[in-house]
Amino acid sequence: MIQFFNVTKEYDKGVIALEDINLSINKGEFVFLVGPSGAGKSTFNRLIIREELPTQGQLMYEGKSILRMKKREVPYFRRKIGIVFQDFRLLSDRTVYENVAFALEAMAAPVSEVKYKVPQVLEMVGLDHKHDAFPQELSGGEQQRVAIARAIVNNPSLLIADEPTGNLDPDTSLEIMKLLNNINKRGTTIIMATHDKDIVNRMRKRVVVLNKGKIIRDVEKGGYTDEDQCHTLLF
Amino acid sequence: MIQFFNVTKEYDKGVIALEDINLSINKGEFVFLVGPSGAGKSTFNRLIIREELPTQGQLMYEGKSILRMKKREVPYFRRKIGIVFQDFRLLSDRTVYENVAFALEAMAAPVSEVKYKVPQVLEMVGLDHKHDAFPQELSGGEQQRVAIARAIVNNPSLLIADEPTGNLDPDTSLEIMKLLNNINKRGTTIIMATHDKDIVNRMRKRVVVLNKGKIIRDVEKGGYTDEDQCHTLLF
Amino acid sequence: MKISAIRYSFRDAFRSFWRHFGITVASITTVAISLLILGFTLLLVLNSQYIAGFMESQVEINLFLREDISRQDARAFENKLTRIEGVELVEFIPKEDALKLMEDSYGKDVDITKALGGNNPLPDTYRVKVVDVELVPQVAATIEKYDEVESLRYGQDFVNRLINFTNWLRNAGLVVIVGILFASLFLITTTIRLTVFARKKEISIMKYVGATNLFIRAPFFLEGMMIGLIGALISVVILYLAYGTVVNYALSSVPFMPLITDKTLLYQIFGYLLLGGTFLGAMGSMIAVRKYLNV
Amino acid sequence: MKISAIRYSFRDAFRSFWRHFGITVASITTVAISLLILGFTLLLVLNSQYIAGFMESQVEINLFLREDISRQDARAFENKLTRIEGVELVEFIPKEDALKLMEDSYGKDVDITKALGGNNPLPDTYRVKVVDVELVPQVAATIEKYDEVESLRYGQDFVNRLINFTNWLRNAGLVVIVGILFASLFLITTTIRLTVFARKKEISIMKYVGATNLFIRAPFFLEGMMIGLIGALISVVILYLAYGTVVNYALSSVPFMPLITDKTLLYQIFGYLLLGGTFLGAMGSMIAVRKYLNV
Ligand SMILES: Nc1ncnc2c1ncn2[C@@H]1O[C@H](COP(=O)(O)OP(=O)(O)OP(=O)(O)O)[C@@H](O)[C@H]1O
Ligand SMILES: Nc1ncnc2c1ncn2[C@@H]1O[C@H](COP(=O)(O)OP(=O)(O)OP(=O)(O)O)[C@@H](O)[C@H]1O
Ligand SMILES: [Mg+2]
Ligand SMILES: [Mg+2]
Repeated sequence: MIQFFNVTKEYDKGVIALEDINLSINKGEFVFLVGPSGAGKSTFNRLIIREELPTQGQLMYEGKSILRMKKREVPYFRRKIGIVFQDFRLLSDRTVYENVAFALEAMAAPVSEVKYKVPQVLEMVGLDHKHDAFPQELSGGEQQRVAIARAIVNNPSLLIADEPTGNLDPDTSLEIMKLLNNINKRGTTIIMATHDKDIVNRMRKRVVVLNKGKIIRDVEKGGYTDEDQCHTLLF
Repeated sequence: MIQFFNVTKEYDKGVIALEDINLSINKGEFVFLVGPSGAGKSTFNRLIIREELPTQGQLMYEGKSILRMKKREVPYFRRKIGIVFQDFRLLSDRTVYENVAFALEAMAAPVSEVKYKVPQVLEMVGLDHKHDAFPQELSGGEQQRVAIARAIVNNPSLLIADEPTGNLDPDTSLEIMKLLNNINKRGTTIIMATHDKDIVNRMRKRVVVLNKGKIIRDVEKGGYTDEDQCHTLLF
Repeated sequence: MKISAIRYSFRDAFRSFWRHFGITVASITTVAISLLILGFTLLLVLNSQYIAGFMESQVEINLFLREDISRQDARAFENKLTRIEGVELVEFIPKEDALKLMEDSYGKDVDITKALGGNNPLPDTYRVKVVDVELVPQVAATIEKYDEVESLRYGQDFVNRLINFTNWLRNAGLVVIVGILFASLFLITTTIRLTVFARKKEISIMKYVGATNLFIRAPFFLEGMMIGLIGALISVVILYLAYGTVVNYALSSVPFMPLITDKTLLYQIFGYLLLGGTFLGAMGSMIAVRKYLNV
Repeated sequence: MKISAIRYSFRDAFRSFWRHFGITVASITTVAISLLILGFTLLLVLNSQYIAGFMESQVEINLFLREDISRQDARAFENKLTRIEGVELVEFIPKEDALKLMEDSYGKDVDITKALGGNNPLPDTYRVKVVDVELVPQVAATIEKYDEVESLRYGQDFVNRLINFTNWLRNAGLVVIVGILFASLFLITTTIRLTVFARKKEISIMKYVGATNLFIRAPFFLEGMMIGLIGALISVVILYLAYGTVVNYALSSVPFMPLITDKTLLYQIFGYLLLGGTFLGAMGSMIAVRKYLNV
């Protein structure tokens, strides 16, 4: 589904965030992206959704080049992808309900679908009682869950989640991981950047480890570190 | 140092974020504030720095009422407190260096002190190479560390850290916790809201557990949950 | 665009209109003030040119007939005069009336008629009005060639001055209007740009979530239109009331002052202001949004 | 404030001036345009009142002496006239000159002198100028009582109209200036408010980090001052060049038009504009910031 060919991303001030990345992600996979702070995880995600363009290399989505995509095709492309941004990016002048509904409205979904689906996903993330609140009136974890709800509401074929449990307590994190796992089972490809050792070790999915912009490890059913690799299901 | 007397905080739309909180934190303590998403941890912190006023009850800092503080005293009061906000709150039009320097400049520190201290704390959090970057040019974890640097640069007597490791990988988190521990040892009281089970269990400090606005547990040398209480130093 | 998207656009435009109410009020007021200044300048310039035109229309050629022309011939001469190209109106003043007029100008106590002992040294006179003041010298030259004419006088100096002045006024008016037009254009679009600027993060988020440019712009377009239209309406209402007051006051205290009271022209100006305001509001916010769409 | 804080304020004002360059340019231009409109209106109103004053100063009383007054007594009468309160200038026109003037007005070909056979029915005349047009009727009444006076004339109608018109012009000018003053005040402060609005998050963050209100406001004050001053400077320079051009053009093509060329007055206006712009910029941003300080 996604292929990176010798992708390098250098930001303005000569910061090399990703260097010569080669990687292929298949349809239906669940990939954990881990690595220290500043390793390039978010940059990796940004390249896929065309928030940034790579300095070098080629990037394919379902066999088509993301780089050579026409500008007016980008929105339609992004609609197939659900994105949980590390900094949430909620619309501050809209309520929780409106934020989630927006993802559907933007793709011209009929009103009936909006009315049916939005409360449903809000319940999934445990926020049905907050639908009239504005983002500034939510706790950090609540905002994060709104971002998750918005990303999954339109049944994307790819879900990119950048640190989606960073502001959640372990129990809620577990709920969210169950949710993502279900979505994955229904066929959605998931790329999740995370620092949560427990989650990675518990889920036993493909783990891609980035460090200073390079892939230093890429294992199926992996753990957060090499040692975690050995024990199976500590918990 | 800090006393909560029957403190209740109700937000605009009838949301009760904290209910009848009674708590005392002594000088030099290290307190973990844990609890599920939306439990009231950030609200607890906001009340201390007078970002919000409680609906009921009394709040004391070093024997003086925070509520009856005059408006023009608030900035001087806040200078004694270092704050790591859950949403970072960096100044987007200033570089990393300028953001950290601002905390010192605001208290009219001499230029020589600014020039000496800012690089020092930036090195402590591992960001000496990023001092000319703007917040938008940083990764999530890097932004978080800038927020930490700004909070500790003026040697506050109280440090409030709201989820300061949510965007950091375990290794960097550990570094930061060592740093906070050192600061605590030098006499700074620390209140840290966190979801990081490992950290709480490893540090064995006082743990206050909030749930739905109420304190449901308050133990010295505690663990993240009741069970964690029993085992000592799992790792 | 699908029906649901159009419905969304309207809903969203209204929502943002009310949710950013402070900003909405600020931009509406800016639009109103800018258009008020523009409309006011337009009316001022148009009126001053109307007055200039009036002054020009007052210019007349005084034409003195030879003494030996009989009263009959004198009256017959009128036909010749009216046939000259550019002549608009011709008025005959017999020498008796001319003497009377002169005497009046010295006050009732100076009795020139008596002093003259029944003699009247003044000639029969024609007052000739010309359609366009610029034609006066030319018409005068034509008239002077007629045998019946002893001499004529039209205040060459004054006419030249007047032509200079009114031409100057027309040019200055044009420059002023163009200047104010651009100024109000800039003020309106800048304000709208600044209000959009405050929402630039929101715009980029929408784009990341998969909204098309059209979908994002449509509500801004509608909101800009509403702001422009309401601002323009306010300016038109104020202008209408103010102009009415000014004209009434002027006509009562300075009744001789020629002012435009032609409603059609006023309504035309108001129409342009409404159209311009709406257009600028809509376009201004559309263009401002574009800057933040490129993500 | 400590020295370090003052130094910080200046550094920060400049930093923000350059870092939000788009916004800085937009607000400077708005200030410049608003003050340009204000200055332009001021000059327009002042000039139109100057012209009105000039027209008023042209009013004169024509005073005809009794026929039996000797030339010597006539000349002696001048002293009495000049002593009347309100009289500014007195000019004697002997009856011969009066006849000559009248004759000239009929063109060189009408020989009234000959027709009169050496007789002159016209009286000796005084032209009296009055310091203030409003005093004309009163002065005329005083003069009329003198024995030497046969009759007088000052175009009662015209003077009344003129007084009405110039009064109207003065009132209208005042209303316009006050209106434009408020409009430019609003435009400038709104723009500055909107630019501060875009930084409201930054302001609250500063407050949370322990900055005093004064410390946060000082750079905004300085930056607003810079924006106001630069905008005002631009408007003054444009105004200076434009007014010079207009006056030159007017004086060359409409040389008789009385226009203000008094540099002192111009410089005074420019001074006010500079002061006003700087003040509005500084105050506008100070006040705008205050709204977001209360955290
Ligand atoms: N817009 C930008 N301009 C310049 N440098 C940038 C920009 N965005 C990111 N960087 C740099 O690129 C590197 C990789 O950043 P990225 O956000 O991809 O890291 P990350 O793996 O997501 O880190 P974290 O876990 O802290 O979120 C970092 O060093 C960061 O400072
Ligand atoms: N400004 C506000 N207006 C209304 N309700 C608010 C506001 N801020 C917070 N709340 C509500 O108060 C409750 C407590 O919020 P708080 O931010 O204190 O939670 P928290 O413990 O910090 O959660 P998290 O771990 O997710 O950050 C939540 O239900 C939240 O929705
Ligand atoms: Mg990241
Ligand atoms: Mg919180």
